[in-house]
Amino acid sequence: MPGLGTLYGRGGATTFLMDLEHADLIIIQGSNFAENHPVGFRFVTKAKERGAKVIHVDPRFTRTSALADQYLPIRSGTDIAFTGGIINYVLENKAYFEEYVLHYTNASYIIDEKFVDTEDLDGIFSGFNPDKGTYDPATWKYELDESAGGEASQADGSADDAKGGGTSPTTGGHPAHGTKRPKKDPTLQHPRCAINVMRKHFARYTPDVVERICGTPKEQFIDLCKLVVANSGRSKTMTYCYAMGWAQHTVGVQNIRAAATLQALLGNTGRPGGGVMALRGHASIQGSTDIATLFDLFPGYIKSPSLERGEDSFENWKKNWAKPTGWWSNWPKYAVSQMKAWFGDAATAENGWAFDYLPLNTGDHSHMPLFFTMKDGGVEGLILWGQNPAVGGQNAALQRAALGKLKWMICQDLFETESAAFWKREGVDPATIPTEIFFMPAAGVAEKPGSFTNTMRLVQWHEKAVDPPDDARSDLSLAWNLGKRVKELYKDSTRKIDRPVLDITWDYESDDPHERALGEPDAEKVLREINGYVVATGEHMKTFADLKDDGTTAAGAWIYTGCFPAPGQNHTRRRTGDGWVSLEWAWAWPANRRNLYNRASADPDGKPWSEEKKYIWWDEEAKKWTGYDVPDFPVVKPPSFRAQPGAKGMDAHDGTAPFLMQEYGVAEIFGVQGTVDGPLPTHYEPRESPVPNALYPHQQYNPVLKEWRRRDNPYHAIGDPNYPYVLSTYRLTEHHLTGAMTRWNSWLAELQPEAFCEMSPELAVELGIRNGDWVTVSTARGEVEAKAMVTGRIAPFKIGPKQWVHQIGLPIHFGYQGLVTGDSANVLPPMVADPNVSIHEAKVFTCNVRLGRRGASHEGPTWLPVPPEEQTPLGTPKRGGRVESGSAEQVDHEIASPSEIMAGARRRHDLDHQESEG
Amino acid sequence: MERVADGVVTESAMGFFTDVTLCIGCKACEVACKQWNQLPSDGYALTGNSYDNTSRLSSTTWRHVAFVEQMDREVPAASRWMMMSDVCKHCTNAGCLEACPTGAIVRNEFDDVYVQPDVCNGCGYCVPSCPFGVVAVQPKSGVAQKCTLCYDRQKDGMEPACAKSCPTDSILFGRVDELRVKAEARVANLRAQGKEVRLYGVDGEETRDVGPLNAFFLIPDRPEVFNLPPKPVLPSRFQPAAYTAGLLAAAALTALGARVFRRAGGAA
Amino acid sequence: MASTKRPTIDLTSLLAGAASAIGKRVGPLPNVLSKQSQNLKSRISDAKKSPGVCPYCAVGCGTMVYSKGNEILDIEGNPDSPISGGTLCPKGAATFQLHVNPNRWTTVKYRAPFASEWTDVPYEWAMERMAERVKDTRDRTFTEFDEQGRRVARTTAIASLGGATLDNEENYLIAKLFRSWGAVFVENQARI
Amino acid sequence: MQTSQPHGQNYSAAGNFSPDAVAASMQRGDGGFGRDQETYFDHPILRKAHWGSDIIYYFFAGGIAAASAALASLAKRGGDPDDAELVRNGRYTALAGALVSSVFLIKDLGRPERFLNMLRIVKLKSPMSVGVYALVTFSTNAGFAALDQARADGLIPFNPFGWLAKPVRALTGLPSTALMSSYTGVLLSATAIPVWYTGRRHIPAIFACSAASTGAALQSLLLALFGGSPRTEKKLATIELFASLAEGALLLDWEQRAGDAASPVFTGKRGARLKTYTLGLGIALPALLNLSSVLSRKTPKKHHRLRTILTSSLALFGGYVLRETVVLAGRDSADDPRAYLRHPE
Repeated sequence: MPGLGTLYGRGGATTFLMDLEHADLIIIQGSNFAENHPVGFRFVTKAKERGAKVIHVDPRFTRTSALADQYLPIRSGTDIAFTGGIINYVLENKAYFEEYVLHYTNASYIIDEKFVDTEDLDGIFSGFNPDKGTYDPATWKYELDESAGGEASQADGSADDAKGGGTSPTTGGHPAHGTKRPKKDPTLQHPRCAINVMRKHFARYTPDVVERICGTPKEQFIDLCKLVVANSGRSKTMTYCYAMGWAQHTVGVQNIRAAATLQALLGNTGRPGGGVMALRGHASIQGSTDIATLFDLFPGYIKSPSLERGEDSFENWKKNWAKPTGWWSNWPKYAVSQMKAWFGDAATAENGWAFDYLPLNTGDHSHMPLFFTMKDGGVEGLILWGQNPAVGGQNAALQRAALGKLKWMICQDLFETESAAFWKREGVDPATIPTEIFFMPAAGVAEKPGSFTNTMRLVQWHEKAVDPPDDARSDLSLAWNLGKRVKELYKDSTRKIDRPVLDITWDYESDDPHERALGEPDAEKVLREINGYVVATGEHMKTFADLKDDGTTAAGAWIYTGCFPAPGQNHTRRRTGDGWVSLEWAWAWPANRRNLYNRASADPDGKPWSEEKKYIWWDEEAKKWTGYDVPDFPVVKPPSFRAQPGAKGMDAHDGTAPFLMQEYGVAEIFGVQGTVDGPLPTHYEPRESPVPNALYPHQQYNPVLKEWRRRDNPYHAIGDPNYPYVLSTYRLTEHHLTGAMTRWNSWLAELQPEAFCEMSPELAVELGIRNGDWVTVSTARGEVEAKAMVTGRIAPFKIGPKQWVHQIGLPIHFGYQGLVTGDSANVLPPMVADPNVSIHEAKVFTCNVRLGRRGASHEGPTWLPVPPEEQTPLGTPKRGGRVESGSAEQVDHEIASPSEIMAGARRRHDLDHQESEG
Repeated sequence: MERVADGVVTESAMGFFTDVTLCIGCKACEVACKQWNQLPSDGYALTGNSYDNTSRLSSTTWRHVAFVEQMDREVPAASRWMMMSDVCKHCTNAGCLEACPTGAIVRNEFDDVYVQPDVCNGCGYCVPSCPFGVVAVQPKSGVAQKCTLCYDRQKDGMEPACAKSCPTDSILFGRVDELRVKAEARVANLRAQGKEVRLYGVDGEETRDVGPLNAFFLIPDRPEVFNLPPKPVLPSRFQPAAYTAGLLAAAALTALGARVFRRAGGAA
Repeated sequence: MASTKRPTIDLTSLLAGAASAIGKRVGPLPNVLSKQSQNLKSRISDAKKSPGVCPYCAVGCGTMVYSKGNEILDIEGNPDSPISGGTLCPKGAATFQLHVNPNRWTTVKYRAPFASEWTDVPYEWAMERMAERVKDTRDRTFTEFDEQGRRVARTTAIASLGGATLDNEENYLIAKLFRSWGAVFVENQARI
Repeated sequence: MQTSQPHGQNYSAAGNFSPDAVAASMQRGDGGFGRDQETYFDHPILRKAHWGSDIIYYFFAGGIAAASAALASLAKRGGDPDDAELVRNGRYTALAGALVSSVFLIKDLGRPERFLNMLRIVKLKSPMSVGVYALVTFSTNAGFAALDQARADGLIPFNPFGWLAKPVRALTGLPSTALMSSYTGVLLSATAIPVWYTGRRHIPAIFACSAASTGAALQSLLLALFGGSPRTEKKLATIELFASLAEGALLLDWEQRAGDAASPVFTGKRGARLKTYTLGLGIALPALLNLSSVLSRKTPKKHHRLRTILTSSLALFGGYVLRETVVLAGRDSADDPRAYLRHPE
C-alpha cells in the first residue's frame, strides 16, 4: 500500500513476523490478528510472555481482543481520528524521538507557503479542483533552497487523477524537486516546517474529540497514549499491526499513513521490534503486487504506461518515473530490462524497447471499473484464475449479473465456485444466460512447484509432491499452453498489432519428460526470467545493481533479482532458519533484507541507539555497514557522507538517510505529493455513515473518493433513517475468503457451518431478536439472511452528546455452492473506492436489520440494466466532491440508549414476574 | 516420576498440558486431529453457542475447543472470552480402562490410555464409565473411540498432531513430570500478574478418584465453566457397595427359597 | 521408547499379561497389547517428504507434504520454518482435504451458451476452443487508436482476474501474456 | 429438568438474550450479559450409554433365568415329589433364559462377531467382565441341569457330561446364579452416571428381588398353564410375595434416600409408569391377590388358574418395566450436567 510507500518508500511491511517477539508494545488496529493470521500471532503471544503489552483497537471484541492486555473499542471507519489523536498527544507533549525525527524524517523541511491545510479550508487541502473533483498537488511540496544550486524537475507536475492502484511502493509519478535542496529548520521552530504544519493539522484531535468521534472512552485512550510514549525511544520499540480493517476504506491509504507517520515520529521504523507490520490476507497477495497482475503495474512496481500522464512513448514514460535523486534514478535500467525479458530481440533502443507493443491505460481499469464495463456489455471474455467475484466482489449481485453479460468465461479452480456456477444461482433461468463457460480443473499447491511471497516479502518455494489428478493442471500450465496456442493461431499474421503476440519470449518447456508429458512448463525457468539474466550469455543476474538500461540485461521484475543468482541456486528454496532474522530461510525482496530501512536502527553516527535494540551499525574498521540483517543501505557509504548540491541518484542522499527510495532519503511525514487525497491523513466519515463529520461540517467524506452513481449501485444518504445501523464485514479463522477453499472441506465446514450476524444484546433486545433467530440484513443493494448471534462482544457506541451507533457484523465467507452454504455478505456493500488504490469500503457502510428470513430474491436493483446515459464508459468513476455533513440533529433518529433499553427490558421482566406471581 | 505400563517400565509418562490463557480458539487442534486420524465431521449446524459448533468431544471429535464468553458492561475491562481445547484426560485411574471387559482399552508404554480398535467389540460399557464423558462408540465402526494421544506417532517418536499444530503453544506435549514443572511456573507467573488461575488435573479435588491426569489444564475459572467436572468419580469405587447389596439380596432370597421348599406343606 | 514384546493372544500370554501386571502401575488389571498395537507405527514413517507452503493466508507457514507414489498421505506443519515452527491454523491443517476431496473437480467441464448443465469435454478440445475465443474476440475488438485519435493499442474486451493464491511465476506469465494480447483489464485479488 | 441441546438444533437459553434473560442477569448484577455459567451451555458433562431394548431384555431374561435355575435346584433339594414339574420347567427355562439373554447381549454389541473377545481376559474390576463369566458359567450349569432333566425325562439315553456336571455345579452353581440375578445391578451402579451410582445400595438388590419375583411368577404361570401341584403353586406364590414386597420396599427406600439424584427414575412420565406398572400392578396388586392363600394354613387342594395367570403376568410386566425404567433413566441422568455437579459422592 502506498500508505507505507509514500512515507518510507516501499509499500511492503517494514518488518517481519518473527521480529514482533522483540517489541515492547504491540498495537493491533484494523486487524483481527489472532483470527486471520493465527500462526503469525504466536510471535505476539511470545512477546507477551517476554513482558510486552498487547493492545487491540477494534469495533468488535474478537479472539484477538481476548488475548490482548487491553481492548479499546472504536467505531468503524474512524481510525484516522484515533491514530491522529495519538500523534497529537505525541506532538503536544514533545514525546517524539527528536534525534530520529530530525535526521530520518522530513520534519524539519519547510513546506511551500502556497500549501493550505484542511483546517483552514474546512476539510479540503489546497489544489482541489471542484469540477474534476481531484487535487492538483502542485502546492504539496517543499520550499526549495534556491541559493544552493541544482536543477529543477523535468517532469510535468500533474498528479492529476488517480494512478489507480497505487500499490506501488514508491511515491511514484510526482514531480521531484529536481536536484535542488529543500530549506530546513533544524531547530524545528519555523511555522512552516513539516512537523509544525502537522502539529497544527492534528491540534483538534484531542482525547475528547477522539471519544466523540470514535466512541473510545477518553481515559482508556489517554492511558494508551502514555503506554505508546513509554514504549518508544532509544531502548524500547513498538510495532503497529494492521490488515484489511484499515485498507478497505475510502481513506484506506491515509489510515495506514497515519500509523506510519506515528511510527516515524516515535522513531520505531527500521528498528527491531518496531515498524509497521502489514498483515496480508492471501498466500501470495504481496507476490501479486510485486509480480503484479494489476492494470496499473508491471512486475517490479514499474507503473504501466498511461495516457493520463502523457506516457505515449518510452521517453515520456521514463520522464515521469526516472527520478533525478534517490533510488528511482535507476528506473530506466529496470524498465528496459523488463522489456527485454518480455520481448527479447524485438525490444531495441531504436524502437523505444518495443514500447509500441504495450497497451496503454486511459484511466482506472481496476476491478470495479471492469465489472461496470462488463455489466454494460463492454467485455466479451474473462479468465478467472482461482478468483470468485460472485461472492467476493462488492455489490456482489451486480458482479454476478455482469458475468452473465460475457460471451465466454474461463474458470480455473479446484471446486465448482459460485462464479463458475453463477448461471444456475437462485432466481436465474440458465436459458437466459449466453455465457459459454470452460471450467479448467486446477492443481493444488502440493501438486505443482512455484513460489509464494508472504506478508513479510519473503519469497518461499513450494515443491511438487504429486502429479495433479486427471485433467487438473497448474495455472502456469494453462497460461503457457493458452499462450502457445494463441501464438500458433497468429503465426501467419503480418499485422503490426499482432507482433507482441508473436514476439513475446515464451520458452519455458520443461526438461523433464514427465512434466513435458503433463504439459507443465518449468516454473524455475520462469523464476529465472523474473530474476534476470545477461542477454548475451544467459548467465543469471546476481543483483539488481548490475542491471543495465542498454538492453544487455533482461529481468522480469528487478526487485526479485538475486533470488536465483545461479543455476541450481534457487534461494527461495533455502530452508535453514534461526530463531529470528533467518537470512538463510528462503529469500526476501529487496536483496534478502528482512527489516527495511534498518540503517535507522543506528544513530546518525552509525552507532546502535542502544544495546537492547542493536541491529545494524557502521563498522569503522571494516568501513562498512554490518549487523544481524542485510543492510538496507549502500554498504560502504559512511554515516559521515554528505550530499553535494546538484548531486544525482544516490549521491544526493546523505550517509544519514535511511529511506533510500525517497527523494532525500528521509521518511516523509508530510507526504510530498505522495497520495492523491492529501499530504496528511485527516478524518473523514465513511461514504455511508449515520454520523456527521464532527471536524468538517462542510466535508462529510473523502472529497476525491471514487464512486459510481448508477441505479444498480445506489448509495445511502448520510444518516438515512432507513439504514440506521453500521455494518462491518470480516473473516473467521475457520474459513478463507469466499469459502471456495474451505466450504467444500468437511473439517472446516463443521466448525463454522452457517452464516451468522453478530449483534449486541442491546440491539437484539430493541428489535426483539433472540440468539439463533433468522434475521435479514438489508441495504439498497440487496438483502441477506443469517442466524443472529447475540453477544456482549458487540457493543453500541456513544457518539457525540446523544447519538448511539449500533454496529453489526457479517462474515464474508458464504455463498450458494459448497458443503455448507449461505447468503453472501458482499451483496450488501456499495461499489465505492479509495482514490489512491481503488480499494473498496467493505469495513463500514450502513444497513438495516429485521427479524425473520428474507424474500425469495435477495439481489436488489443491482441486476437491472442501466440506460446508456447513466452508464459509465469503461467504468470511469466520479468523485465524492464537496458534501455537506449536516448537523447531529438531522441524523439523530431517536436511537434509545442501551441503558434505557435494558431498563425497559427489566421493567417488562418485573411486570411478567408480578403477573406470574399474582 | 517413573510409570509402569503393561508390565514395561517407561522412561516417563507422556501427556498434554493445555493452557487456556494462551488459546486463541483457532481450532487447529480439532482439524489437525481429524486430518491425522482421518475422522469425519460431526455434521453442519450452527449452535449459536459463541463460536463452538462441535459442542463436545465425540467418537469423531477427539479435540474440542470450548468458547466461554464473560462480557461485562459495568466493568468492561473485566470482560473476557476464554477458549479451552478439551481432550481425553488419560487418567491415572481410568474408568474406561477398568470397565473394559475385552482388554481393548490398555495403558500403553507411554502411560496413555489407548483403545485397541482391533480388539474392542463395542459393548459400550466404557462410555458411562468415563467420569469425563470422553469415550464414545462410533456408529460406523461399532467400536469405542477417543484420543489415542497419537500412539502411532509416538511410536515413531513424533509429537501428537494437535500439539504440533497449536500456533500459540497453548497445547504442550511432553513428559508429564516436565510439563508439570512448566505449568507450575506458568501459574506462578500469572498469579504474579494478579490473575486467578489454577491447574486442573495435577493435585486438586478433581484428582480425588481418578488421580493425576496425563492431560491436564491451566484454567482461569471454575472447572464446570469449561464443562470439566469439579469432582469426577471413579466408578469402580462403587462396586463393593453394589456387590454387597446384590449378593446379600441373592443370599436372602436363596434362604427364603430354601425355607419354603424344605418344609412340606410350605406355608410361610 | 521401551518396546513391548508379546506373543499372540492366547491363554498363556493372557495369564502372563495378567501376572505381569499384578502390583504394577496398572494394578491387578490384565493389560494385553494386541499384535496390531505392538506393531503400530505412523502411516508416514516411510513416506516421501516434500516441503511446501500453506496456500491460505499470507503468513506463509511451512508445510510438509507426505506422499507415497502419487498419493498424498498427510500434510502437516514443517518444524524447520522459522515462521510457523511446525504449527498451522485450522485451514492450514486441512490442506490435505483441499487436495484429496471427493467434491473436487478434476476433469474439464463445459457449459454451452444457454445450457442448463455442465458437460464433460476433452482437455484438448477445450484448450483449442479457448484459444479460438481469445483470437476471435481480440481481432474484433482490438483498438489501435481511440476516438480521440490517441494510440492505445489495446482491447478492453478481454479481461483477467486472478486470485492471490497464484504463484509468482503464474502471475508473471499472466501479466506478460495479457499485455502481449493488448489487454488492460488485468486485475487481481491484491486490489481487494 | 435440564437436557442437552441436540447438536445444532435448539439454542441454549444461556446464549439467549431475550429481554427477561437480560433483565434477570442484570438482577444477578453481572452487567446484564453474564451467562448462567453453572454449566457450559447446559451441555452434558457425561456421555450416556447406547443401551436400549436389547440390554433391557437381556437384564429381564437373565434375571428370570437365574431365578428359575435357583427355584429348580432348591425344589430339587427340597425333595418334595410334588415339585417335580417345577424342577423340570425351572431347568428348561433356565437354559432357555440363559440362551435368550446371551443372544440379546451379543446383539447389542457394536461388533457382535467379536463377542468372544470378552473371554480374552479376566478382569475382576470390570462388572461387565465378571458378568460375562457369570453368564457363561451359569449357562454351562443350566446346560448340565437341562441334560440331567432330559435324561430323567427319557429324551436322551444318558448324560454325556454327567461326570463333569457334578463337581462344576457344586463349585460354581450357587455363585454364578447369585451373580446372574444381581450383577446387572452392579453393572449399572458401577458407572459415572449419577442416578445409577447414587442408587448402588439399592439397584443390585432390587434387581435380585425382581429376578426372584419374576422368576417365580414365570414358573407359576407355566404350572398354571401346563399343570402342576397346587402346593408348588403356593410355594412359588409365597416366594413371589416376599421377593416382590422386598423389591417394593427397596424401591421406596431408594426414592427416599436418593432424593433428586433418582428423579429420572421416580418423576415424570417414566416415574409414573414405574409406579403404576411395577409398584402398583406388578407388586401391590398380585400381593393382595395372593396374600390370603399364602397366609392360609391349610394345604391348598385346587388351582387358582386364572388368578395365577393374571398375577404372574402383571408381576412379569412390572419386572420388565423396572429394568426399562432404571436403564433409560440413565440417559436423562447422563444428559443433566447439574445432577453430576450436585452429587460428587
